[in-house]
Amino acid sequence: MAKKSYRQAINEALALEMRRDPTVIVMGEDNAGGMGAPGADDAWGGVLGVTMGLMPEFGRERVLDTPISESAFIGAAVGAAATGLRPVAELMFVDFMGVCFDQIFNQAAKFKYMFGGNAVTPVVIRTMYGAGFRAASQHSQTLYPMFTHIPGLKVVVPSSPYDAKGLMIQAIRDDDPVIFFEHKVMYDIEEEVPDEAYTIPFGEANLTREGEDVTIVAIGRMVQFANEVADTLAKDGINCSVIDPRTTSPLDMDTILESVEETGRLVVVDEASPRCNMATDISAAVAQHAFAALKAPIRMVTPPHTPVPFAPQLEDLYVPNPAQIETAVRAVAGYAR
Amino acid sequence: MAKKSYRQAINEALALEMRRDPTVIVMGEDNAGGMGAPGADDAWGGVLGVTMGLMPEFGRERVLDTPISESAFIGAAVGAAATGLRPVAELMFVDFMGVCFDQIFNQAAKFKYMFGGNAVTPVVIRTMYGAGFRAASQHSQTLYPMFTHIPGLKVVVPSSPYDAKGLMIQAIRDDDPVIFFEHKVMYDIEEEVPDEAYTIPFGEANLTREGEDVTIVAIGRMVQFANEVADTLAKDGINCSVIDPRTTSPLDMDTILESVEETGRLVVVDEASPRCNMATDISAAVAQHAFAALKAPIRMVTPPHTPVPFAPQLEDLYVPNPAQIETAVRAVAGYAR
Amino acid sequence: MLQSNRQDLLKAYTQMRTIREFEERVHTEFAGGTIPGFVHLYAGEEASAVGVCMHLGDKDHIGSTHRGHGHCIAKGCDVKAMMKEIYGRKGGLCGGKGGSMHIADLSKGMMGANGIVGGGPPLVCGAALTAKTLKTGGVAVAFVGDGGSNQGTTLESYNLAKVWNLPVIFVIEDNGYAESTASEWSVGGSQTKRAEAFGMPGTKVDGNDVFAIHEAAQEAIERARAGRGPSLLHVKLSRYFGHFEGDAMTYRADGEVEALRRDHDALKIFRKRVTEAGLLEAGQLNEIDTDIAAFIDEAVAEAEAAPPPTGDDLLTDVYVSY
Amino acid sequence: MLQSNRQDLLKAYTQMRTIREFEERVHTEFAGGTIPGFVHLYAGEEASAVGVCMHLGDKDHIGSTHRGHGHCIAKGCDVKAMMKEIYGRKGGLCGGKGGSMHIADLSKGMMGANGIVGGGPPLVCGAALTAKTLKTGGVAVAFVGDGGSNQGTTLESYNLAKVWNLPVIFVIEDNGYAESTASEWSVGGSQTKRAEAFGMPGTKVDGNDVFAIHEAAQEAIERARAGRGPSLLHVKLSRYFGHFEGDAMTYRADGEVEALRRDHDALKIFRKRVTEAGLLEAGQLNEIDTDIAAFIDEAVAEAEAAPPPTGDDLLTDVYVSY
Ligand SMILES: Cc1ncc(C[n+]2csc(CCOP(=O)(O)OP(=O)(O)O)c2C)c(N)n1
Ligand SMILES: Cc1ncc(C[n+]2csc(CCOP(=O)(O)OP(=O)(O)O)c2C)c(N)n1
Ligand SMILES: [Mg+2]
Ligand SMILES: [Mg+2]
Repeated sequence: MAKKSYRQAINEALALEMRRDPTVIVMGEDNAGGMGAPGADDAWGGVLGVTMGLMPEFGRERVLDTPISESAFIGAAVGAAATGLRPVAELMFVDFMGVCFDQIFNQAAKFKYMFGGNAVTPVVIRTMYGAGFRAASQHSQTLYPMFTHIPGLKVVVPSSPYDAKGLMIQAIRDDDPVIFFEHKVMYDIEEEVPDEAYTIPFGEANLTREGEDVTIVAIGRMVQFANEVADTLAKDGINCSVIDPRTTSPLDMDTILESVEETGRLVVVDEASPRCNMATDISAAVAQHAFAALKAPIRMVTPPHTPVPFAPQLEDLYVPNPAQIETAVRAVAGYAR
Repeated sequence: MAKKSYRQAINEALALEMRRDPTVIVMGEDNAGGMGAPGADDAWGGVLGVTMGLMPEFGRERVLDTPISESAFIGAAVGAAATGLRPVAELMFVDFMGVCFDQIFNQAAKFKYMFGGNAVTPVVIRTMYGAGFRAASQHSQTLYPMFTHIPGLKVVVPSSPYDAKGLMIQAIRDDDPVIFFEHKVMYDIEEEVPDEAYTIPFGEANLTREGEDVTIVAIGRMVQFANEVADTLAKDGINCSVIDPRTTSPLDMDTILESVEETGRLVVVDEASPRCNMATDISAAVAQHAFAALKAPIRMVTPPHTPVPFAPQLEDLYVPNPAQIETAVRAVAGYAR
Repeated sequence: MLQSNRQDLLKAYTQMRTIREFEERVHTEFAGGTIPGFVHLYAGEEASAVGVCMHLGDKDHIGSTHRGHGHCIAKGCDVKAMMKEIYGRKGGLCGGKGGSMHIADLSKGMMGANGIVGGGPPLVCGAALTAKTLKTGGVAVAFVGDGGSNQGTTLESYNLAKVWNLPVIFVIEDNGYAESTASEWSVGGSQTKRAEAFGMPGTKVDGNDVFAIHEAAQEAIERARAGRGPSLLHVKLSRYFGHFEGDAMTYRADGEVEALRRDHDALKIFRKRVTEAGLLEAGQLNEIDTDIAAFIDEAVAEAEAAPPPTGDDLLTDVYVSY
Repeated sequence: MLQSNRQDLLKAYTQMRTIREFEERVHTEFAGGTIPGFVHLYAGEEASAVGVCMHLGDKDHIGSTHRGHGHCIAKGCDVKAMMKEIYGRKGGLCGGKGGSMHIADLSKGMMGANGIVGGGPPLVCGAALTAKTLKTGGVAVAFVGDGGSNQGTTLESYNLAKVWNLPVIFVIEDNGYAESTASEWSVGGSQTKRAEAFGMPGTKVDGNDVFAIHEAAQEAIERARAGRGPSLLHVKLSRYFGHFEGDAMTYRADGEVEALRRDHDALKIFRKRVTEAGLLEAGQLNEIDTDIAAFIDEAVAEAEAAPPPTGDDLLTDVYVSY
């Protein structure tokens, strides 16, 4: 098994599914690149190179570059999905949702329900999220809570190359609209990833660390921070379970509740803005369904309620970090009623 | 003091502020109505008549009808606010946010921060929300959690005519972007409302019932249901405090925490879809900050995770109702560890 | 040409009459309080839906607006199931979950009425992309109001359809108003110039003349089927009822609707033309009228008798699997 | 006319040279690793910002794109504070919180670079509405890329500006590419026809000729100031660097940029024209070049020496009050 980056893992998932199923198409701004230009074709492969190489293999009929018209082409992906294709459309940065959200949350998400069940909309929307790239307020947001809020959407937030590949293949084969969040800072992270196709089911959390003292739930890029903290604290005799939900909708609350039943202590780490985010979503569900087991206050580790700042020094303070997670875990571990 | 409807209260707030401050303008689709048409002028006053009568008094220069181009005119309101006006723009139904959200969440909300403090954007966006009107999936949503999620926005959800007037005047005088949620089913509710201008500060909850057994936090239209339930249960000796936060951003957590410190029991009622909503937001904050006081699981009363259905029978099942609230309150009141 | 085929003439009239009867009846029933929600009626605009959809088959798709009943009927949806849907009943086209604003039948290529002005054109580009990619030979039609022609999603779709060379036809149904706002005021420039400015042909058509619409649509659709890309029809027509049921229409001129009904009615014009030219006889048309009136009576009766959805239905149909 | 006034000629050249020097220097420094983030450079497009903004004063507003440095300089923003901003330092135009993509100074009427393609035009309509409502006599200019001309927000703004008769000028800076995609492909129809289709004049201008831009802008701005509504300029020009810093530009033809720099450079064309016509002397221009080079050296040195923002700054400036 070869080491592959998060970027490669996603690319490979796309290529495998395009080979397997002729109805799978890919579209987005510069997803091949060089359209109509005098120089090289496949010049970009997407802004950070994720779709590079697909166009040469599958042709421009199945790897479509688009004008900068997100409503039109994301909507076209939705309409194509409702009529027989399985499009994977790229919303370059999730921050751009504001110019095309209608086609996602009012159209794709609601067709099946509004039409009394008589619709299938297997569209995947790939999108980049997250801070740490010095990309400032309009290119750094972590907006999966908004998509998770919407009934009818599925939301995937892979935290590793292995998961990214398996979840992407599942997303493409899935018959519901899926929003697939890729953390822009993680593209170069590598790990062993099988060459062949495999799927990871939605709604099944991954237990990346096991411990009986504290449950840490972390999402996306925050999983690696949580793992680090768990490893550090294990040396001090504080044993953490780390749960990576992998999909925020559906959400595997069973695994989280089971763990909290054992540990009685919960820390949730979320890179999203703190209000109405996944940290509140999970914490509230635990406070409702596992209250009797709770031995300490729930602690949420999130950024502050501010836009993402540009200056590197500020951005580094903005993103939740292992030290903050460690403080929170120590606080709940040491809490006595 | 005369009885006035929620609709009249908002209309009066707009008129009073327009008289007071010549930089206040109003805009939206058919906000006057009849633009360019052969018949009556001021033909609509907005789709449910809220802005009726403003145009005859203030003229078309200050009450602007718009084409159906939400990005352009909501964005124009934002740009006008940043350059010296105090526009009150109507996004007819909040469900339409998907065609113009960028101008709200990436532009208005972030100017001040991105520009290092050197911006003031006193725009108010009025919008209708909520189910119960048989208006189906795309005209019935309760989307304030999405706006609450965004740093830089203030979010107002008045639950009565009195509050609607005072909060609207505050919204117009406020120097930050404000999203003002009007429940379409509440427009005809009446109560005593003073004729003169008054403001209700943001971030100050209203305690509509006082009781020491259970804290109910309810938002918007749900406040009246919570009050009903509190009154019913008081007869059975279960005494509830009912807290109406009035604004979800800023949120008066102090009042909520104080109450839970006393009661130890919390029910949150939210008409929004259940994931990442205000019920989770408030519940999670309580589980973090008032854990020691909690004597029972927190209970959230929300609609199911589905789009809003059309058929009246289904819609009535969809919206949280007093019976569900009562069940939740009884459950937490009777809970013993 | 529509004139050249008796079967087509009968079909065109039958469909127009069905739409008219359906809408007049929904208007009456709504006033009686038996129909819930926002209902936007298509009466007065029949020739557009029918003139265009007569060229379409099941492999072709249409995307409609909030004013969708006429497009639905013209695209061959089950009229009785439509009525049930508008009443919010079991057996409705969408099981009562969608209602008038979301009435749809993908199996007939009807992608739905849409509660979002401008919601349809991007979706229609998608249906056209499917047709192009899978080489089905299909085309896709986006119906758009004059008000909807100012929505960014619509304008972007013009460009996308052009740039991707999609088999799309945009049909701007300009009934003069968006709610209470006159299109004369709200539409800068002109619809056909807009089409041309994005690189596609734009043609203005009299929306009360089903023959003219049929002909213009034929050209646009043939062009699309031949792989020659999108085009736009600007159809001038009128609505007879309010923006939605309940609208008092004070913004319209006194007698405006009466005059339209008297002098510019698409069904009357059709009738006059075909009978005067000896293509059909008045008796035949009267018979159709009678049959359809009875059929719509039945549809209403069945809708009123149908049970509402139940609690179980609330939670189904959100996902294929979850 | 620009030619008729020596002061204006000197100002035009100084501004173009300042932008060029600024951008060339940011390019170099970025390559050296001292500048963080996404940086989009305006080198090659100077004549557009300068030719337009020379007509504007503090009561006039502009809305920029992600490629905003040139507009900023032309609108009179503090160049040293700009450099600090791009470095993310205290004393930056936005305190280091915005960076290159959000550089702004509302007190100068510069409404911001914008990270959202198409984000600016609606905002600019708003500034024009303020000018109209408060009768300030101001106008507002929206700079838009060729790629941005396909965004629905831009197209809606054309119509809104027309319908509300706003004093807006849309300047389409068509540099041939949106990222790696050719405008030849992505733009259906034509920019000027689009303007006309929405009911406003559209004029195509050579973007390497500051005289031509100045003249065309003057007409559009005078028109707007006179209350005669919006218009559009389609400015054809080129960018010398990649889409953003780090772009290898493989999509461009071999030697494309070299040829542009050699034969179509706005600064060279200006220099040739004014010296040949005896309007200015080469020595004067050389002196300006030298002064500006030194000034930009200073700006870089000061930016590098400026401290970064601190933890306290993270939480400020979210609200006026909360
Ligand atoms: C995005 C959006 N904005 C506004 C509305 C409210 N609305 C519904 S129909 C309508 C008028 C549409 O006018 P037009 O497109 O001319 O269609 P018509 O009603 O005349 O058939 C408006 C403003 C909406 N549903 N969606
Ligand atoms: C809504 C949105 N979509 C996509 C992008 C990513 N993006 C940034 S610049 C750009 C190309 C813009 O091209 P053009 O408008 O021609 O401006 P230029 O870069 O050539 O100056 C793209 C696609 C974005 N920032 N915002
Ligand atoms: Mg209309
Ligand atoms: Mg460009």
